[in-house]
Amino acid sequence: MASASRQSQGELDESESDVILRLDGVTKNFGSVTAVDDVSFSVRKGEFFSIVGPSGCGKTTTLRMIAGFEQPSDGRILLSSEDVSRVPPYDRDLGMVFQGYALFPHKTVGENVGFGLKMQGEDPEERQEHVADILDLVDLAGTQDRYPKELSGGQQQRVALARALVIEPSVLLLDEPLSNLDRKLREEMRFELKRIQEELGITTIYVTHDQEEAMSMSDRVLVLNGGESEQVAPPYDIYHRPRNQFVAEFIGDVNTFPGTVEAVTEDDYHVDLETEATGTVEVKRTVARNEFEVGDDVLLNVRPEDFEIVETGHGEDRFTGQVITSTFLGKRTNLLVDVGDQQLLVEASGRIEQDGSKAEDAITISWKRNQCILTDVDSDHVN
Amino acid sequence: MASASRQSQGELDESESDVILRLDGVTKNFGSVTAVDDVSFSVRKGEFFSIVGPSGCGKTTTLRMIAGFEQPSDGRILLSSEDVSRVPPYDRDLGMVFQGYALFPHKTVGENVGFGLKMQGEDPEERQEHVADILDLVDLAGTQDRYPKELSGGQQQRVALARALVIEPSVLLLDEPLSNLDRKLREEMRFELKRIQEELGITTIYVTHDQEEAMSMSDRVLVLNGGESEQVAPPYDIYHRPRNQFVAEFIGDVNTFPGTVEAVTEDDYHVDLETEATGTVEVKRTVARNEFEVGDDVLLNVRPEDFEIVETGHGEDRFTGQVITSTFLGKRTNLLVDVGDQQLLVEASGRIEQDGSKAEDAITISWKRNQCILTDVDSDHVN
Amino acid sequence: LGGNGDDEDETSGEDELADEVNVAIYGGAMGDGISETILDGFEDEYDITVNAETYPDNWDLIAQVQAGSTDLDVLILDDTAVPSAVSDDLVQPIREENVPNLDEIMADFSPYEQAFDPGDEIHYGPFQFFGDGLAYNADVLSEPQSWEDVYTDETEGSVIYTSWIDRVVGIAASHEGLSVSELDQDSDAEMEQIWDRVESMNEYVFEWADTGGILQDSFANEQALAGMLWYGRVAALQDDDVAVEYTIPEEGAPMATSGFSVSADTNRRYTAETFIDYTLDPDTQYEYSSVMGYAPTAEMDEVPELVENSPDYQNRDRLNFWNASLLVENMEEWSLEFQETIGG
Amino acid sequence: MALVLSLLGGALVIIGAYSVITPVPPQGDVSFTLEHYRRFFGTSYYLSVLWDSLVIAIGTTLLAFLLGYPAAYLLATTDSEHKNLYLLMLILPFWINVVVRTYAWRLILGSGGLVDWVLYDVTGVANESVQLLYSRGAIAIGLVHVFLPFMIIPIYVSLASIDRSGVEAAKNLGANRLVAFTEVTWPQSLPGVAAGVLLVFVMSFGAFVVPSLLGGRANIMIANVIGDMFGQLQEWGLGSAISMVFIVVVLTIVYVFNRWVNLGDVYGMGGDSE
Amino acid sequence: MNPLTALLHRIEISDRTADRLLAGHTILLFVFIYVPILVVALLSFTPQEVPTFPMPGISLEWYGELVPPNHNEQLVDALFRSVAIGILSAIGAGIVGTIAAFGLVRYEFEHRLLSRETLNTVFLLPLVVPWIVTGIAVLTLYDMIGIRGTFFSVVLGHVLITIPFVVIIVSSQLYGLDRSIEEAAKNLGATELRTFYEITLPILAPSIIAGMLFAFTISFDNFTQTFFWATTGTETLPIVIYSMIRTGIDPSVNAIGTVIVLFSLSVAFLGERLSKRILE
Ligand SMILES: Nc1ncnc2c1ncn2[C@@H]1O[C@H](COP(=O)(O)OP(=O)(O)OP(=O)(O)O)[C@@H](O)[C@H]1O
Ligand SMILES: Nc1ncnc2c1ncn2[C@@H]1O[C@H](COP(=O)(O)OP(=O)(O)OP(=O)(O)O)[C@@H](O)[C@H]1O
Ligand SMILES: [Mg+2]
Ligand SMILES: [Mg+2]
Repeated sequence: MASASRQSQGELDESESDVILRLDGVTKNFGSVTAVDDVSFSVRKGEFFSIVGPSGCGKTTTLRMIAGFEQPSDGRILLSSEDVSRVPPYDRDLGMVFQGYALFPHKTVGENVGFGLKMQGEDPEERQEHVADILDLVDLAGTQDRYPKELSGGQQQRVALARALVIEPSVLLLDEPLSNLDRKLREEMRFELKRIQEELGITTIYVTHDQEEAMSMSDRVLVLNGGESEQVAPPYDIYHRPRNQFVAEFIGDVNTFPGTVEAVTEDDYHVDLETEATGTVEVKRTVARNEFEVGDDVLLNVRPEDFEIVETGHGEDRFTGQVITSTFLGKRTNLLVDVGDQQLLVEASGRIEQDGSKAEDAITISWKRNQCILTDVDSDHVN
Repeated sequence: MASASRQSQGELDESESDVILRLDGVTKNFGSVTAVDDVSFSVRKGEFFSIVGPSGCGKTTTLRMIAGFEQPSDGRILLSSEDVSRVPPYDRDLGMVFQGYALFPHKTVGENVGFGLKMQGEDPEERQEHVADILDLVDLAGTQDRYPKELSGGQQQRVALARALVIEPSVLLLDEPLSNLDRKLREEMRFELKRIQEELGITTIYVTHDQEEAMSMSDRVLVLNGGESEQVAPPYDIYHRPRNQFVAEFIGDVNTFPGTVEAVTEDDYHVDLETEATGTVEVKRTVARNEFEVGDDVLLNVRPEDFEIVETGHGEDRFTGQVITSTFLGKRTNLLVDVGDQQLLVEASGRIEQDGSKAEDAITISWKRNQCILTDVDSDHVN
Repeated sequence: LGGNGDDEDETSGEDELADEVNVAIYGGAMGDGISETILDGFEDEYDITVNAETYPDNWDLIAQVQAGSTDLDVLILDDTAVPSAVSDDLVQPIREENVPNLDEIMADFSPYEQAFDPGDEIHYGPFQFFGDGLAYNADVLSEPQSWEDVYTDETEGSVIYTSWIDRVVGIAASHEGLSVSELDQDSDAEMEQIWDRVESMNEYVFEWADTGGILQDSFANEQALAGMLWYGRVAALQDDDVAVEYTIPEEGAPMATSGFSVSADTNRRYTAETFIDYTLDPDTQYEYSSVMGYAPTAEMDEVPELVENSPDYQNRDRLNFWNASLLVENMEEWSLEFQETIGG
Repeated sequence: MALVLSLLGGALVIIGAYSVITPVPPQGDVSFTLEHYRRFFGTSYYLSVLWDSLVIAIGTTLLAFLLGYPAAYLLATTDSEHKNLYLLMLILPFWINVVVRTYAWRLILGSGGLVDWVLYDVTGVANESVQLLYSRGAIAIGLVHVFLPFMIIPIYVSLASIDRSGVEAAKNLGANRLVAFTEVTWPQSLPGVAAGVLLVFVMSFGAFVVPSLLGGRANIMIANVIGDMFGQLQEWGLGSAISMVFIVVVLTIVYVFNRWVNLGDVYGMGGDSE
Repeated sequence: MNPLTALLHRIEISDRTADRLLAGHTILLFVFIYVPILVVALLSFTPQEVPTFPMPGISLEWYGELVPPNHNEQLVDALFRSVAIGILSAIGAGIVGTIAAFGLVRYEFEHRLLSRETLNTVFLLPLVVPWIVTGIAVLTLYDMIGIRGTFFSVVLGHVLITIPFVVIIVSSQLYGLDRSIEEAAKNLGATELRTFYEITLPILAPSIIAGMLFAFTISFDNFTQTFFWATTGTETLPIVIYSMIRTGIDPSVNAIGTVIVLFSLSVAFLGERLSKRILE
């Protein structure tokens, strides 16, 4: 059995001085449902922190506890080192962008954005200026007098953002703010959001179920699954050194080969794969996140883009197979390759169709030793 | 001025015998708004045909006219060579999956799926069998007695699909059926949908605003813009040989260089770019969809993935620049590169961070001559 | 307790007039008449503000007073309601010395003489009387002498009476020549006779109305060719050129008086009594009856022309008072019997 | 809020007490009695009035539903910009006092009235004078007129909230307009129908003015009997007992009805109706 | 397919025909609703004291009863009092009913006896209890607590009987209200109370107003209970009108009705015009 090293490289040192938010063993039960289960993490000032996970894993609940709309059943939430369990939502100094925007339908854009300032008692003239400034920032200058329903989805999203930003909150919470937008607009808004966040240096907690979105914007990512924290780490680590099979599968596609650790050298694990096509594979120890011992059952994962189509040839890192389907995606083409006892998803350049490899063709693919993921066989899978 | 060759390679020959649906100069006005403007296309039996375009471009309206929920203001719609303008929706023999599923909330899954059969007067026992079979097909066996709200989004989507499929319609219409699902589920459903479509050999018209989705599934794609048809072609052509700048930009990211046609040889166009970094570029005539003459103003477009990061060096196809931002996306990393008078979006492998190229680094990039897109400068842009 | 000190409010000011007085009256045309003559006159004469509250009928007023809602000082009542108002303590005795005009009332109607105010004390001062006589459409019918005379082929389905149980029993009894003053409590035969009569009347009746408004409307639009309506309303219809006439058949008819009583929980007893005294003043009655046409109860040398022409006034001898205690005792039973008779 | 509720609770307690004591209203010595109930249940007439009232209430509710539903449907599905005005126009006539309105009905339904005039005098469809007054039918017409908005508004609200694409889906699957309605729209409008039916039923069961003006004495309803007991007849004990029985009957019907269509729906709670 | 569905399946109605049928039905319905109103209006011009058809002429006599100096004070006073009571009761019922709706929709009831179903029934009760019963019983209570006959007690009673309408209408909209909008307000620093009147209230306004409209209508037209609750100086229009029944209602009542409906219809039309102006 593998003795997983529990040292979590994404976690911050408790004592670190610039921690602005800390969750400490936070649990939330709704009746018999445990929506969030003993989750702990810290967020640094100015950091862009994402929470990802499949639908129903507790992302929204976590965010709502931070915002103060739900009380944790157990554990503590600290904002600037202060326990906020008794602090009502309106005294927490957090900006929030809701999933459906939650704009006030009966107020104009200007009134929506100015609402927080009005609550702070700012006088109308100053407020107007502030509102104009922030609308400028989100590229919506001059829309003050329109009503939310007169704006497109993307514009509404920016109003929601402006409304949360204008009060200069210590932390900005975003709950899947882009999920209602179309792909093109979503990519634009992602960029915009990141720009504004950096411009203002504002601490941001971002909830999404889009893995790519999380990775493209965040300093660190928390992966939740069924209410439990699976991993907290920077995007690169999450993608290339996932802690377990769940994270590996959730954060991107993988081709999985079951195997057993045959030998452990100073630099490498020797993994004996159960597939016929390949025998023993040497994997760099630095690639694996956990430590394994001889005899451990492991899973070896290769991401589709880590395969390469090569000239015919043989070797332990090569597969020869039949293309079953070829899916053109523009930038790239996905090939489903039958290699005998398994089907592999292989990503090739978008021009491959013109280059030749079509369905029914036989091709040879290889992968690089240090570009694979080794996980414990007992860890969760994405269901 | 360029004389665009209007021969449309994606269009079918009128006489082709296996055309099942034909739109002939179809226009739809809502009051003063022209939602669909003189659109014509034909769909072959068994074909997977997609309609893409930005929000509000008339996709849904087109589909609704085909289904019979709206009457064209002008033009004709022919189903199996028969004008259907006087045929009510319930006699058109079309299956439809609505954007919000439009499941009957008060009926069980079994009743939802069996509804069409009931309308055809099939007796309850046979109906039950049929329903069970189709639920099997969409991987929902045994959910007959549940209510729609007791299913997850993805499952509801499959119920909607099963409901449309079970009546074995001559054509299946799908209006953004996947837009409400999360990325992971969306990809799974895409695959599923394609499998079922192929298994049943059913003619499918698919509306989406997700370009990748359209390309990955379709035999041919129609790009709509502001109610007008921009191009009808197979995915590869749409992506690599777009008819105009709008299609080029809508269907994927491009880096655009304005230029002028300097000379036309048998094989190549010589294009003089206005940027400082590069001078004249030779572009293969086969690459361009339209014909150009000497002196025409053109746009030369390069997709981010068609750049390559190379060792330092010089040449007319090379740029040296500064990485401004680097966005890790897992599979790949997007680099924004400042090359003096322009910023270029360059796609690199996902491992680039480890490989070295980080923000602030100077890099050199190049692109292949035949991997660019040449369009008329006067054509529409994506706004 | 003298009439001085801090008790000097309206309650203790036994013999002092208050600034205002609250009077319950009937609504509609009669209310208007009372208001224009009696109330306005009293206000002018005593400089007291009169607040009038209008009621559809006796029983609504009594129900409201029973339930406790009233700051009324003076209540309007028909004699048939007096016994129950007295026995339920809703009214208090009138101190005769404060209402000298009681003596002006004709003996026929005097509370001293009549059974409707049982006991030694006086609770009620009637200011008008009227019969429940027979109205008929003069275009269709010639003047009936007897109740029987209106039941012709022509009037089938065109007769109207009220559903008030005293009127139902009273008129049916009159048909049979029985006087409501002398109904025999113990005679089943009499009552049987009456209910048979109600049943046969019912064949001509299209409605037993429970409001006077419907009676009046029905005659006005000629749905009703015959039936019950009061003289005062008949006179008003005649003003509108409706061909309706009024008579007291020879068998006689029930009659009633209207008058005022002092509310049991008033704290303006003296003022209330003063008001009642004013209503009984022959001058007041003259004025009122010249507007409404209902006959005054006071003895007077000359009555207004309208009253002079009133069959009620002319045929006073044919009109009979109710044996009020008998009525009160049997009302629920009769009412049930009546409903069953007409409802079957 | 608490004041209002305790007012209602107090009222019920008082009536409940009146129904089992004598004399009523209490004076001097008060003793417990079931006499009032005995009298009510021992008199077939009262029971038959209660039954007839129930029949009239059900008929009225049915009629109001049949008239109101299509109108609610049209208002809910029309794209007219004047929708709100039309809805308001449904309510405004009800600011004329019910007595005055009901009197107007007398002039329409009575012999010599509008209907008679049209059918007998003008068109000659009827060969004798038409008298619609003084019948259960007249009561039902009057009650429908009075309570129609209470049927239409809830149904309108519930129809307006139905996603129209469901109907399109049904048509796409081969249902014609009628079938799409019965299979898709109708079941989803049931909460509104339930609310409307409940309101109209309860209010017409306890109707007072309309039966006395349009039905005539032979067709009085239970509220008129109760009214007589508290008014002319001064039989408060019996009146209270009849009221208690009436309340129990209505609540039982409401309860049974709710078991059938989930009361939560009536309040728009949606949710777990089966 | 069950027989009914099968039958319906065979009935082909074009959308046009169906729309026409519906429109026809609705027009007839409006005729049904407005015919008595028209009769009322016509009769207000009769020269007779006891109106009959055909009318012998036209007169404005009864409108004279409504305008000084010769107006029927009792009638006109009662009209204004009724409007005042109606408005106050509508406001009262609006407030109490909205709070009750909040309780019903928002509060989690754990107690078996205090379930949502029980409370739903409780709020329907004012409709179920015969009006004369509430009239008498509540009056007895008023007498006990010593507020009998006051203007306030009439309004309070009207609030009681009109609450169900507000509760039903408001709770249905409240149920559909997106709570995140309120949370957004709190997140921006608005306290519970502030959130309520800045956000929740304006959004619920249409249904509260609709409920209040019903409440006003019921209050404005209520006789049975008001008869017991009102006393000298607090009589409402229905009470004055009822008291006329005994001897016959004169057409000034029709004149009042006509004025009320014409006035409110024109307010409605104008309101619609205005709101459209503002929106455009
Ligand atoms: N108020 C509640 N009552 C009961 N269960 C709840 C409640 N809110 C959330 N849950 C449950 O808690 C779990 C987590 O819900 P949550 O909304 O946090 O998920 P999520 O990760 O935001 O999902 P999604 O991506 O679908 O938005 C789910 O199983 C959900 O059903
Ligand atoms: N019933 C209607 N009345 C008026 N205008 C309409 C109507 N339906 C659609 N339109 C207009 O027609 C245009 C096309 O609408 P359509 O719904 O077909 O767009 P779409 O391509 O499906 O957009 P989306 O991707 O947002 O669904 C839009 O401008 C829309 O506002
Ligand atoms: Mg969520
Ligand atoms: Mg659409």
